[in-house]
Amino acid sequence: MSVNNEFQPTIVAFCCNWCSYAGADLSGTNRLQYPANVKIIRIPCSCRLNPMFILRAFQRGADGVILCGCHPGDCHYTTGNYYARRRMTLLFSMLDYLGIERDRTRVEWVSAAEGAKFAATMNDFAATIHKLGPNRRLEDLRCRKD
Amino acid sequence: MKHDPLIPMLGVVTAIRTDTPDVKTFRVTGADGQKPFIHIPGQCAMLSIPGVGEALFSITSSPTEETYLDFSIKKCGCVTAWLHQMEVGQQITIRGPYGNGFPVDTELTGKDLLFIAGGIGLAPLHAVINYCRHYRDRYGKIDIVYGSRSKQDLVDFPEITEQWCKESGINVHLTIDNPQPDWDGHVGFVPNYVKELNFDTAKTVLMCGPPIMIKFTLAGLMELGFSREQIYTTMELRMKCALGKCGRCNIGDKYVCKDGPVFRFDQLDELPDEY
Amino acid sequence: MQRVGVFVCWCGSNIAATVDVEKVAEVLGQEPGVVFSTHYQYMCSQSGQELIQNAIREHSLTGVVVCSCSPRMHENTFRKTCEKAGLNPYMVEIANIREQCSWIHKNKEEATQKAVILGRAAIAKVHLNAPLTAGTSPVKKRALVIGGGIAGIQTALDIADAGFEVDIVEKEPTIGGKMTQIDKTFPTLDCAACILTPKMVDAAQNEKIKIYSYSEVQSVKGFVGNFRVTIKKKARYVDETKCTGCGLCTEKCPQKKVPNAFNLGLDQRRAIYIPFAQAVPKIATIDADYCTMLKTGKCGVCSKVCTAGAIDYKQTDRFIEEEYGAIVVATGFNPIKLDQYDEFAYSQSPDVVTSLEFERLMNAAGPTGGTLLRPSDGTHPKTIVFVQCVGSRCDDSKGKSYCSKICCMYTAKHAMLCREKYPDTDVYVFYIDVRTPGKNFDEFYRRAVEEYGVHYVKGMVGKVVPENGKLKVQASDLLGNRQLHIDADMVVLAAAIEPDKSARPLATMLTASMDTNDFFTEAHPKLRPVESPTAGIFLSGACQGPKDIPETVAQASAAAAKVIGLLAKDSLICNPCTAAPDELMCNGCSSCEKVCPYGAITYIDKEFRGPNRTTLVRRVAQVNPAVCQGCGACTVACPSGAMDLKGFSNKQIMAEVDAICR
Amino acid sequence: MQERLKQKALELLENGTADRILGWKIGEFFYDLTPAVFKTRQEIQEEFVYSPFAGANLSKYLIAESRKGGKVAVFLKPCDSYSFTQLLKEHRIWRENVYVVGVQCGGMCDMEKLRAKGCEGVLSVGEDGENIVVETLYGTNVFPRAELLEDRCITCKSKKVVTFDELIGEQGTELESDRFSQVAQLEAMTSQERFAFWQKELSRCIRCNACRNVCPACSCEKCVFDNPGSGVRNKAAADSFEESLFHIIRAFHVTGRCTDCGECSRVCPQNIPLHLLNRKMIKDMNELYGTYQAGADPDTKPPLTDFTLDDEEPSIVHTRGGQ
Amino acid sequence: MKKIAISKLNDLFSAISKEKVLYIPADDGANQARFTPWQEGLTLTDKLNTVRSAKDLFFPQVENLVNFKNSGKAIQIIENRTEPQPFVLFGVRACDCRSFDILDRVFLSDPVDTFYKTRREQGVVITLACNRPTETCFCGVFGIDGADPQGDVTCWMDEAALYWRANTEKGEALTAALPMLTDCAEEAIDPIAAKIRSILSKLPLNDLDLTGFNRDRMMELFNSPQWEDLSQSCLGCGTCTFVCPTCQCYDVQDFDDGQQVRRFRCWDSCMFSDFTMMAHGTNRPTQKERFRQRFMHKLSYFPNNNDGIFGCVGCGRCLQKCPIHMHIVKVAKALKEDLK
Repeated sequence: MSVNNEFQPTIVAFCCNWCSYAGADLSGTNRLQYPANVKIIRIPCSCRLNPMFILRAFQRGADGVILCGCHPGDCHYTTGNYYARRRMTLLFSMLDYLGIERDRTRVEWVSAAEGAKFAATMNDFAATIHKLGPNRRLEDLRCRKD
Repeated sequence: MKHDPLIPMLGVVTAIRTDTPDVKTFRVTGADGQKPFIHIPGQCAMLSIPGVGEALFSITSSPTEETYLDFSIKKCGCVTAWLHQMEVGQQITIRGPYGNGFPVDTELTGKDLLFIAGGIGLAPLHAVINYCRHYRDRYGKIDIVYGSRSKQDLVDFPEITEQWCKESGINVHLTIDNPQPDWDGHVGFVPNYVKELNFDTAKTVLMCGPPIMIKFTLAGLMELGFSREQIYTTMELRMKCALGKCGRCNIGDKYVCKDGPVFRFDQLDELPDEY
Repeated sequence: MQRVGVFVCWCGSNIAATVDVEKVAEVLGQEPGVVFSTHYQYMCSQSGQELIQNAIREHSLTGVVVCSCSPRMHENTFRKTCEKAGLNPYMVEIANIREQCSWIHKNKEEATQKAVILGRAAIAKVHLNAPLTAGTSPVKKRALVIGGGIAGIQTALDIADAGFEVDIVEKEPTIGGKMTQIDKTFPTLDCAACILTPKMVDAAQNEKIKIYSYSEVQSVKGFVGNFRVTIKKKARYVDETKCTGCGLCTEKCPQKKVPNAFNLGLDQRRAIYIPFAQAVPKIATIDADYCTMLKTGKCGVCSKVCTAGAIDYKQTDRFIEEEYGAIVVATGFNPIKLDQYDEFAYSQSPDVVTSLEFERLMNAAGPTGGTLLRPSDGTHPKTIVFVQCVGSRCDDSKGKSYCSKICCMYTAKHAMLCREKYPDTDVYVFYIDVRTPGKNFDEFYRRAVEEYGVHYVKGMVGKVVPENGKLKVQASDLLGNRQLHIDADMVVLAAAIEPDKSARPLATMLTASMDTNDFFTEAHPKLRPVESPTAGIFLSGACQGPKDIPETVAQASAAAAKVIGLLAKDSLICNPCTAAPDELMCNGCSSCEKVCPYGAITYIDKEFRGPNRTTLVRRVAQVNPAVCQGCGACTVACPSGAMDLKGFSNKQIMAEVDAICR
Repeated sequence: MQERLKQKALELLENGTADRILGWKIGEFFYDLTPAVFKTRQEIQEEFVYSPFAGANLSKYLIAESRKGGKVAVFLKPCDSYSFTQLLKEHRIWRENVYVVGVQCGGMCDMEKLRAKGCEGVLSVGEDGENIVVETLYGTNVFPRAELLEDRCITCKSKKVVTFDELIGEQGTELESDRFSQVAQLEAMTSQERFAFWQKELSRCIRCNACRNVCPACSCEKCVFDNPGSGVRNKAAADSFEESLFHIIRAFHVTGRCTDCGECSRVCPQNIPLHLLNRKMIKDMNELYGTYQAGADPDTKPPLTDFTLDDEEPSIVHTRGGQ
Repeated sequence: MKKIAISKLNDLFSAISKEKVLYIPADDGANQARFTPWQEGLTLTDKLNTVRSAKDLFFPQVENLVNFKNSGKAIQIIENRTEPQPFVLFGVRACDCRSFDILDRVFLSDPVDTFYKTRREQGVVITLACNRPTETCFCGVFGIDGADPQGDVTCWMDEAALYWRANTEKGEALTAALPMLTDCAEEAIDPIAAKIRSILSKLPLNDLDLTGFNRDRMMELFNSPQWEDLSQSCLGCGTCTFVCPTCQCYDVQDFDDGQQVRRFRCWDSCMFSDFTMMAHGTNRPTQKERFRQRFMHKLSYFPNNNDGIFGCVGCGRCLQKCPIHMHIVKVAKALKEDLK
């Protein structure tokens, strides 16, 4: 929570090493701003993202989780993001089915060249989460900080 | 608000001694610098690092040490691994003492004692040995057979050689599994060594070590003519509460944490073989 | 739990201006397991690295966290630094507090707070790091060049020169590529064929070079040093070993109505053909789409006239499997299709041509024998309008957003050549900007304007309407601020260039990444411009981005140098961050195997000790660490969590999550 | 039917086809059957039962049974045979050590439904045409059989035995069932309603692990939730989050492997409709990636280990289902 | 003896819950009953018993023991236990009531479990005679009388009235605060009890005979060859344990929420494969040993240490809920064969 007690969401962004993490670097290189609430975790490929990590993030107090990977077809490992796409589609569908807000999770394909897209995506996602408010439906009360 | 036995007190690690490549001895006092509690040799205590876990360890030091408890701990799981990388001054939590301990003030008094230990199995016996040394006149002759894989794996080697070996009325028999250059003592496994030493049967035996050692040493002692009523050992099983409630450490209808960990072999014979 | 050292880099003011590095070092120093924490101006400098090394020794560090720039920048640097101080290089984690913190945030308090959190995540991760040792894999000392244009040829020649075997796969019947279609080259105006054909012959005659013409790459397996490539030799219905290239068949073939692709359909050829006189290899090819024999079984003229008996109607596609240590992509470019540019009447009038078609119309070996004639009526054009940036620098979806780079110069060349050969023609060039950054380029352009009197008009052509044999060109003159109406005889469109269509499926096979325009991505835009991020894949020529010939050749040689550097090694160090199963938990269910893109996972039946002194045999997964590239797809497919990825383990990532959300 | 199965079991034992039989064993009452391995003629004659209460899916036992020496014969109902085939596909069962006798099933009865009708002190049941006659301590009750069927049987997906060495009775066919209607109902709710629904259901979870331990797809050597090394071990439903986590991850792990046998919901002591989670995944996969039935054949790739270039993006979640 | 008209039950509940939290067995909407805090409108279930036993109220599935805060080398112990508020548990059946005796022997023996103890002190148990015992009931085998349960207060119900008898001081105190209870004759309950006893006498499991399950036969029972077959179908789930009113095994775990470490206690089951897992293995490696442990504990170990009182109260929950119906009656009957 920030000083003025305004809701400051915690956002975890999983970025694949080859495209999106580089895209994030590029948005840094280009000094494109996005909220400091977004913290990036580097994974080798979007297909490394275990649904467990997403749930873990929500448990520990994340308000939104976003996965960024190479555009379909551009995966450094050829097919990783295709698997990730199916996994995330089904996972998100299940979370939705359980009544978790759809907007708390997102997948966005960001290439190494798309620094601007990365920043724009993060700005948009952060705004969405901000609007949604704190994650209350999939939180572990023991980890609540306020 | 009553203090629950599951809730530990604070302890501080005041000294750490590296005994062998995988055994360290930790000296623990209460947060106030005093000994956390009084114990009987052979009793145990629950040490814990919050967030890592809680585990039961034999108290290595004799109750006659007035300000601290010692724990010789072998690195084998996640709690012990954490303990091993601690530094002096680290706080831990401690609760105890647990278990029955050795009957040092009843059945053992006046007896000739034979201690047989293998590896880290010396830890619980260490407390008894030093207790007996402190009250030397209460006990008869003391023999100690202690073996380990190598010289480096003998826990507390300096104290053994410099104090125990030099004390009259105490015979220390050390052995290691395989020959090595800087070792001129006995080489061989503990069970065989015990047989070789051919002890007279008028002794009470206190034994602790790996299961395989216990099994063969016991057989050896039987051969020498010892009876199972003469032999004590101490057990280790999965424990969570150490209060006889959580339901883990029972062997038949006995709880190791409450009715044990010290058992005579004739007592164990009446229990299922599930340890 | 490690003994962790934390090193916070100022990066001059890059980090220190927005992140309170001192505070970050102080706060991180309180984290569990951190025994040393400091900050320094430039951690990557010699003295910065020494600082780290000394700390490793003095504090017996078992883990190092560097809070600095992106790991993509200096992770390797710091790994090496630590390795020199006796620490396993994989016990280093980087917290990216520059690109992902100081550079994107303005509020110092906020940025500092974030830097601390990123540092915490790195510390949490490093506690769970395990020392990793890289294995090695052998290098197959043979290279594959995909594409036999000038880029591919140059790369192959350079690699062969260094003594390594190299194969060229070219999808057309001949190597040579686009350059064979070009008449003259800028800015020297020397003949393209004169400089290209000797190189083609060199390639054909070089013992180290093997050319697979009329062939395509079918599949690529393996990894750097050990690629297994299947090459499809398309059926050309001519036995390559027998054909002498005499050309008799190409004269006798009764099927004459085949659009001549080499001349971009401006004239016609036979169903059996040799693309052009200097083709390499000079072997005839039957165009199966048009050959009467192949389509109806009735004809066989070529077979009858062939004295070498080389015609083989029964030929089928053949597949050849070869092993390579390195692969060079040189798939080149194509002008975009202009079907959607109705405003320029490209589809309506044959006199509206692309620059490459114009090139053929000017070429002595072209459909008009080098005389510039209108395709519609064969008359000599008096007024020619050149339109630049057709589909380049475009905002809309039908064009390309990028600059095709070569158009300014070749248009100047075309205009100049027109004026030189036919001084009576009026030549207009409509441009947005004229870009001439190259050696002697601007001089060349100025000569076109000043010496040859080419009318350069800044502005775009709005519309071309064919009317009574003329092309009515409406255009704006931005400098003169007026509308121009020109009755032209010919309009030449400088079509944007795009990567060859074969590039995208090829990239998928190679697991090489591409940008949104289908140009191959380089490993680093500045520092590694001729390598793909995928190890062992190199880029040559316009497949990486628009280039003129000198640039292409330069890059081709650069790629060759990189390949030579790779092939010169006997073995390669593997990435140690590979997947590995915990056999005790593996179910042997094959889920992981199904998602592995590299076929790195196999199964064995293995005996395990069961409870109560029993043994049991279980099917368990095995990962070949030399083949595994560490993507982690298997780790998520594994339901029991038996498969984990070294360096990015489940616990490590979860520790990072925990630290960030704390 | 029971007699035919018994005779078959005896025959297989006697002609040496199998040296033991996996079937259902009689209990204290008519309904508390236990899966058991029968080794002797006497055991089979006295204790073997096949009745509308033989709901337990025997296929999971074969993971261990098929690894023991000798050959085991097993009776598989249609839905059990899907689980069996799926386990074969995952190389968990040693096929050569198993002799499969497929048996038709007319739907299994649910004791809970009987109790819900106020039947306490049930002593015996008898069949009277389509009716079930129940003798209790408090009198006799008669119910139409259909009212006592387990929910999973009401929406039976298939009467086809997919893998067998021998079949008792007719081979059945795949059925048109509206097994996804409940899922669709949930999907049509608002997000808040769905959340309330699942919170109410899952909050009853006591983490007994019955759903997991009975599930043929949950046959991991060691479950991630039991493995201290996995980083997510938990055995207590200490926070409502952990119940959700357990059930989400479990549903995800069996996605594409769950044959919809319904055992999870049958065994749940808290009557949580766990199959609705798995069915949601099956429904999604069918709709997004083409119809796929786990265990229907030994070869087809499960959707999660496959892909097409133009799969839907995860954002499709926004356009499916209710608000 | 007191009584109150059934129609006034709501008033009674309302009065009790003014002072203390009142739990009554109520339907939970999933075709089962559970102890639920009473509030206006909540009615008693028709079900014989709750799925989760009454032990939940004294020994909850999860409870926080203590918190810690680690910082550097220092640890702070934060005792933050909340003392339970006084509560009343209404509608406990005879079997569950006996289970408190069994749990007391574990938790109140030295060293006393203070968490359990304070709950016991704060809780008033009102039992209810079983009007409609079911086929899975076998409490009689353990000498429990479903027609006359114990507890602080015993209640009987017929169509017209609830009869109320305070048995203990706690019960008396509660009774004193409930003026709507009117006096009635002791004999009022006799017809109800007689009716119940006549049904109890007809229960099918009355033939369960546990004679011979004593200390002398422990080794014999332990080494019975039948364990292999009995345990074969056991799934190793914790259903029987978690619905059992006497199972009390627990685990102590730490949860690091990022700020503090919470040490909590939660139910555990000896049926779980990792129950006795240590760094270097487990002494009960297969389901056979774990299965044996559970039933040996109930039928032999516990009575050995507790004056022959079995660790089972015959509530029949495991009979109804075991996924594969391998329950204590089957086990006991099979073992009995060995003892013959």
